[in-house]
Amino acid sequence: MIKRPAYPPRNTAIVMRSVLISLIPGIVAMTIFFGPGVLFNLATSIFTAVATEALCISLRGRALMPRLRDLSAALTGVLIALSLPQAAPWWLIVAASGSSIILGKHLYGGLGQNPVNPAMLGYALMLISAPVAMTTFWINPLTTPSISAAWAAYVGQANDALTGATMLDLYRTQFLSLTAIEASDHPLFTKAHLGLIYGYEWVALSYLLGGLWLIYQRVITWHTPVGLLATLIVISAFFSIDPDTATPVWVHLIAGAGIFAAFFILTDPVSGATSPRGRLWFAICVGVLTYSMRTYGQYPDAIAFSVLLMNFTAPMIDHYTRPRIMGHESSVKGSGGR
Amino acid sequence: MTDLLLLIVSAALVNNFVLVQFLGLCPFLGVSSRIDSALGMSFATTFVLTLSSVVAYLLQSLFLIPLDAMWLRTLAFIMAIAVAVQFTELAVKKASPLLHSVLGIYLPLVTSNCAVLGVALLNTARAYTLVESVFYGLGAALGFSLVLILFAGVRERLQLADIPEPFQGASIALITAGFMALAFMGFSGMIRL
Amino acid sequence: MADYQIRHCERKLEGGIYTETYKALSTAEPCSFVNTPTRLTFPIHFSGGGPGESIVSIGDQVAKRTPIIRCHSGIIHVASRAGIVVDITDHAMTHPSGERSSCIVIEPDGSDTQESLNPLSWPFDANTLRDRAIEAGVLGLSGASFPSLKRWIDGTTTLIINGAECEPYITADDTLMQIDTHSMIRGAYLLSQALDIKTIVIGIENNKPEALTAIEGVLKQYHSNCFFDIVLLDPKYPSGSERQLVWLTLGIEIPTGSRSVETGVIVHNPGTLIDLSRAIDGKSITDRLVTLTGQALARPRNVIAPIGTPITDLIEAAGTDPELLDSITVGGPMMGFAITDFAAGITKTTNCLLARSVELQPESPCIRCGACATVCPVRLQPQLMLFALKGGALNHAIHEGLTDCVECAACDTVCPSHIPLAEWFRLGWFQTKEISAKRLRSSEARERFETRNLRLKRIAAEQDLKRLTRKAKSSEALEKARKAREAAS
Amino acid sequence: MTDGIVSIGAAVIGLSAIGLIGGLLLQYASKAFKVNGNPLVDPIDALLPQTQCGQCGHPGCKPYAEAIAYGEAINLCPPGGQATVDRIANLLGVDSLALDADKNIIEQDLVALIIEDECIGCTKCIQACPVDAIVGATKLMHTVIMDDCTGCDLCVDPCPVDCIDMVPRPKVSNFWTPQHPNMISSDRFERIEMKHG
Repeated sequence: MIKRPAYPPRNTAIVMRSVLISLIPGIVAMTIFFGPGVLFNLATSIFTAVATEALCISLRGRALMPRLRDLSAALTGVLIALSLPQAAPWWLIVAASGSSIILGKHLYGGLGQNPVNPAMLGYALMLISAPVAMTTFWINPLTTPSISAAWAAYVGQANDALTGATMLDLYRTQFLSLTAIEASDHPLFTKAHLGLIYGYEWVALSYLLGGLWLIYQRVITWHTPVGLLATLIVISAFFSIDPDTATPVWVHLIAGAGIFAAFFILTDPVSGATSPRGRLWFAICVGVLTYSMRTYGQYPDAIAFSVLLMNFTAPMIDHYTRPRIMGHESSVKGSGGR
Repeated sequence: MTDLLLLIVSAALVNNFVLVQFLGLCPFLGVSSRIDSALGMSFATTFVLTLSSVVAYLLQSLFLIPLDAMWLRTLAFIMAIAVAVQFTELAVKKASPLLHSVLGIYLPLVTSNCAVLGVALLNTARAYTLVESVFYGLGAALGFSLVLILFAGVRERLQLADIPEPFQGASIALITAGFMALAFMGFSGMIRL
Repeated sequence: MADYQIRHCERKLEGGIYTETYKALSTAEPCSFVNTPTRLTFPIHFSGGGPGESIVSIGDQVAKRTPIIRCHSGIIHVASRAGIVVDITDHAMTHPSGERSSCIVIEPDGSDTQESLNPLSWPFDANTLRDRAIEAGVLGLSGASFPSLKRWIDGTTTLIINGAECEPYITADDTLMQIDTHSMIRGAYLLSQALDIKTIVIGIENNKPEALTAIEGVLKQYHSNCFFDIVLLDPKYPSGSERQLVWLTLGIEIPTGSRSVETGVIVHNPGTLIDLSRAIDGKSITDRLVTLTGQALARPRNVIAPIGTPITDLIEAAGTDPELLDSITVGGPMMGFAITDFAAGITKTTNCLLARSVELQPESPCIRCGACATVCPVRLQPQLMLFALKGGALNHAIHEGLTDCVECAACDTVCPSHIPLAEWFRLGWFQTKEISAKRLRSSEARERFETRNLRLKRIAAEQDLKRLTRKAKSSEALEKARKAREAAS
Repeated sequence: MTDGIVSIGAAVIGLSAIGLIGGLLLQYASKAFKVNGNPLVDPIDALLPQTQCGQCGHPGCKPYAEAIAYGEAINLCPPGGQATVDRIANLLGVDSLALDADKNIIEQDLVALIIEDECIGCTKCIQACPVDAIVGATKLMHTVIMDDCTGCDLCVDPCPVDCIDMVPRPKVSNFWTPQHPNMISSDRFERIEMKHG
C-alpha cells in the first residue's frame, strides 16, 4: 500500500503522469469491452496531440523540451481518444486532437492560459462538424470486434453490424417509447446482461477506481467528482419517479461519460474554477446542465457542451466563491490597504 | 406560467440572440472588454429591450393595426426604440458619467441594435400578447446580458494571458465568441416553441 | 510564584504547511561567543528604525555603546565594540535589495572602554520606558525592523511573546528562551507593568520542550501580579506570523489594513524583551544571537556576535571557508533573502545565516491547480493574484487581496510549477506603495498649484484695486487742476 | 383611392403625434437629468501627474483634464508617460494612444537643481514655479525644495544665468524595489521540503 502523501505532487509533470496512470484501468476495460480500436485511437490521438503541440511551440520560438516533458499534450490526446467513438475513423481522431491542441490551447498561449477545456472543445467541434460519425460510430456493446474489424473501422470502413449509437442515446430514442413492462423484456436492457456483456459498468468502475486513486494521491480534490455525480444522481432520481418517461439513475451514471468526466474532464484545473467552493458549484452546474441537455436537448451526451458553458462562467464563479480573506468583513470585496 | 418561463428560457438560452441568432454582435464585442461596462450595458439593454417590446406591442395593437399601417411598422418601431434609447442615455449620463463615457458610442448605437428591433419585430410577427411580449423581451435581454457579462469575464482573463501576437485583441475575442456560440449549441432543440 | 497556565491551542491554523524543520542542525553544539572581528560595519539608513544620519566622523575614537547613528525616527544605534571610525563609505550590507549604501566602518582596538546609560528603577511609566528603548536602540527585532516604539500605544490589554519560531532551520529565539529566560520574563513583566497589562501570553510551538521547561522553571520562582498564559502551538508554518499568532492564541482577527496594537494586542519576540530588559539596566544593544546553519556549514550552531560583524567572519566561525559558498540566505528558507557579498555586516535583525545548496527546479506555467490557495494562511487565491501580476494588472491583484499577503511563501513551497509566487507578491506590494507615494505627491502638487493660483489672483486683484484707487485719486486731482486752470483762464 | 389617402394621412398624422409625444418626453428627460459641468474632470485630473508643466498646451493639469473631458486627445502629457495615457484610456473606455511623438518623452523622474554658486538671486525662477517649490528672496540665493519639485522644468528657461539643471530625483535613502522575479532565478532556491505523512 502506497502511503497517502500529505500534499499534492510538487511537479506539473508528476500531476499529468498521475492522471495518465490513473486512466490505465479505464483504458484496459475499454479495450476489453470495445475492442482494439480504442488502442488505435489512443495512439493516433496522442501522436497528433504531441506533434501539434511541438509544432505550435516551435512556431512561437519557445523552448520545446520543457513543455513536452510536462505531458499535458499527451494527456489531452488520451482524453480526446477516450471520449470519441471507438469505431471512429482516423481522420476524426486527428482532427479532434489537432484542433483541441491548436484552437483550444495554443491560440491562447499554451499550458495554463486556455479558458476552455481543450479536449471538450475538440469533441464539441467534431460533434458539430461530423455529427453522423460522432453519434453512430460507437461499438455496439453486444459485439466485440476483432483486430481486423477494428482496423477497418479505423480506416473508415466500419462494419454496420458492429457500430451503433451509445447506450444513452439508444435509451433516449428507443427505450423511452416503450413502457416499463416492455422494457424489462428488451434484450439491451434486461438486468441479466448488465455489466457482464455490455461492459459499461466495468468501464465506469475502472474510471471510478482511477479517479479515487487520484483523490488519494491528492492530485484532485473530492469537490468536483462529488459535485457532478451527486447532482446527476439526485436529479435523475427525482425525475425517475415515473419510470416510463425518465431515464433511470444508473443509465445517467454509467452509460454516459458521467464518471469519466467527473474525475478526468471537469478536474482540468486550467479551465475550471479554482477555489474548492467554486469547484463544487462548477460541478453542480455541469450536472444540472448535463441532465437537462441529455433529457431535452438534441445531442445524446451533453457533457462536452456543459463543460464548455461552465468554462465560460469560471471567471465569475472564481470571483463569487472566493473565501473571506482573513481580516476582511465580507468575502467578495477583496481590496484593502495595509 | 410554465409557458412564460419556457418563453424566457427559450429567448435567453436556447435561441440566444447573440450566440444563436447572431443579433446584437456590435455591443457584444464593443463593450465586453470590462466587466463593469458590460454590466452597465446589460442594464441599459435590458431596460431598452423590455420597454421597447411593450411600446412595440402598444404601437402595433393601438396604432398600426387599427390604421392598417403595417407598412410603417419598421419606422414606428425604430422611433419608439430611439426615444427609449435617448431616454436611457440621458439617465445614464446623469447617474454615472464614467459609465456613460466608457459605453461611448455603443449606448446610442443600441438604437440600431438589431437585437432590439429584432425582438420588436419577432414579437409582432409571432403575435405575442402583451405579457408574452414583455417576457420575450425580458428573456432576450437576460440572454444578451448573460453572454455579455460572461464574455467580459473571459475577456478580462484573456487580456492577462500570453496570447500569440497575431491573435491578440479582436481576433482572439472573435474566436472565443465562436467557441461560446459552440457551447450554446448544446441548448439546441431543448425547447420548441 | 507567578500565576501561570499551560494550555494547548484550541484553534488550528487554516492553510499553512508542515515542513522538514532541520532545527537539530544548529542545536547540536552549544551556543558560543565569536571573537571580535577586525572590522564592524553599520549601515546608516538600514540599521533598522529607518533612514538616519551619522553622529560620528572619520577618525573618531568610540567606546563600546557610544552612539554612532541617529535615525530620523529617533532610534539611536551604538558602536558594538570600542575602536576607531576608519571610514564612512558605500559598503555592502545585509539587506534584501543587495545594494550598497553608506555605512560607518569601525575597527575595534581591543580595548574595553564602554559607556552606559543610567539604569531605570521601578516605578517608571510607559513614556520613560519607550524613550529608553529608543535611546538604547531596541528594535522590534521582527523581520521587518518595525520600530517597537510605534507599537506602544495606550489601551493595550495583552502582551504576546512570540515564541513560535516557525521558520525551518532557525533556532535563535529557541536558544534565547533557554539561555536568557529570566531576562525575557523580566522584560515582559516590566513592559506589562508600565503599560498596565494584566495578561502575558506566551505562544510557543510544542517542538520546543527545553524552552518550555526553562520558562516554567523561571515562572515558578518569579513574583508577579501578571497572569502568564502559555499556549502550545502546532509546529505548522507560519504560526509565528503576527496576524496568525494573534488569531491562534486569542482568536482575534486583526482587520485588514490595521496592526495588532489597534486591537489592543502587542506582539514581541523573546529577543526584543531581553534587549528591553538590558536597556532598563542601561545597556544599549551591542550583540545579537545568530543561528549559523545549513548543510553547507561544517559546524552549524548558534553564536552571539557583535552587531556589524561581517558575514565572512561568521561563516569562518562555523568552520567553513567563505570562498566555497556562492550565496548565503539571511533569515530562514521561507522569508529570507540571498546575499552574495559576504563583507556585509550583520544587523540587529539578522537572526540566521543559512548556507545550503538546493537544486533549483525550472519554472513552468501556472495550471491554476489551487495548491497555493489551500496553504494560504490568509485565504487568498495566489493563482489569481499571480495571473493578474504577470499580466501587469496591479489593480486587479490588489482587488484579489494582494495587500493582505503576509509573504510567508507557503504558496511558493507547494507550487507544482515552481513559480516564485511570494517574490511576485513582494514586488506587487512595492509597486503598490510606489504608486500611492506618487499619488500623494501629485495631490500635494495640485494643492500647492491651486494655492498659488489663488494667491496670484488675490495679488493681481489687490494691485488692480490699488491702481484703480490711485487712478481715481489722480484723475480727481487732474480734474481739480483742470477746473482750477479753467477758472483761472 | 380616397380610402388609401385617408389611411396614409391618418398614419402620417398618427406617427407625427407619436413622434411629438416622444419628443416631449425627451425634452422633459433632458431637463430632469440635466448634468451641471462635466463630472469627468475630477477623475481625469486625479490621474494626471500634477507637474503643472504646461507641455500639453494647457496652463496646468486641471485645464488639461477639462479639455480631455470635452474631447481633447489623451496622449499629450509627457511627464505622465505612457502609463498615464493608458490609465486615462482605461478610465474613459477609449483606445489607448501612443504618447504624442512631438513631445520629448521623459524617461526619468527629474527635479530642478539650482547651482547655488551661480545664482544671482533674480527671483525669476520663483515666479515661474507653478507649485511654489523654490524658496529665496531678491538678491539672495534660491533653492529648490526637492520633495515639492514636480520636475516641470518651467524654471529652466527664465533663468538669466542658466544656473538651473534638471537632475535625476535623489533616491529616498531607505526606498528600494525588490528584484523582478524573472531576474532572480539565479539567486533563487527551493524553499524547503515538505514533511510527508
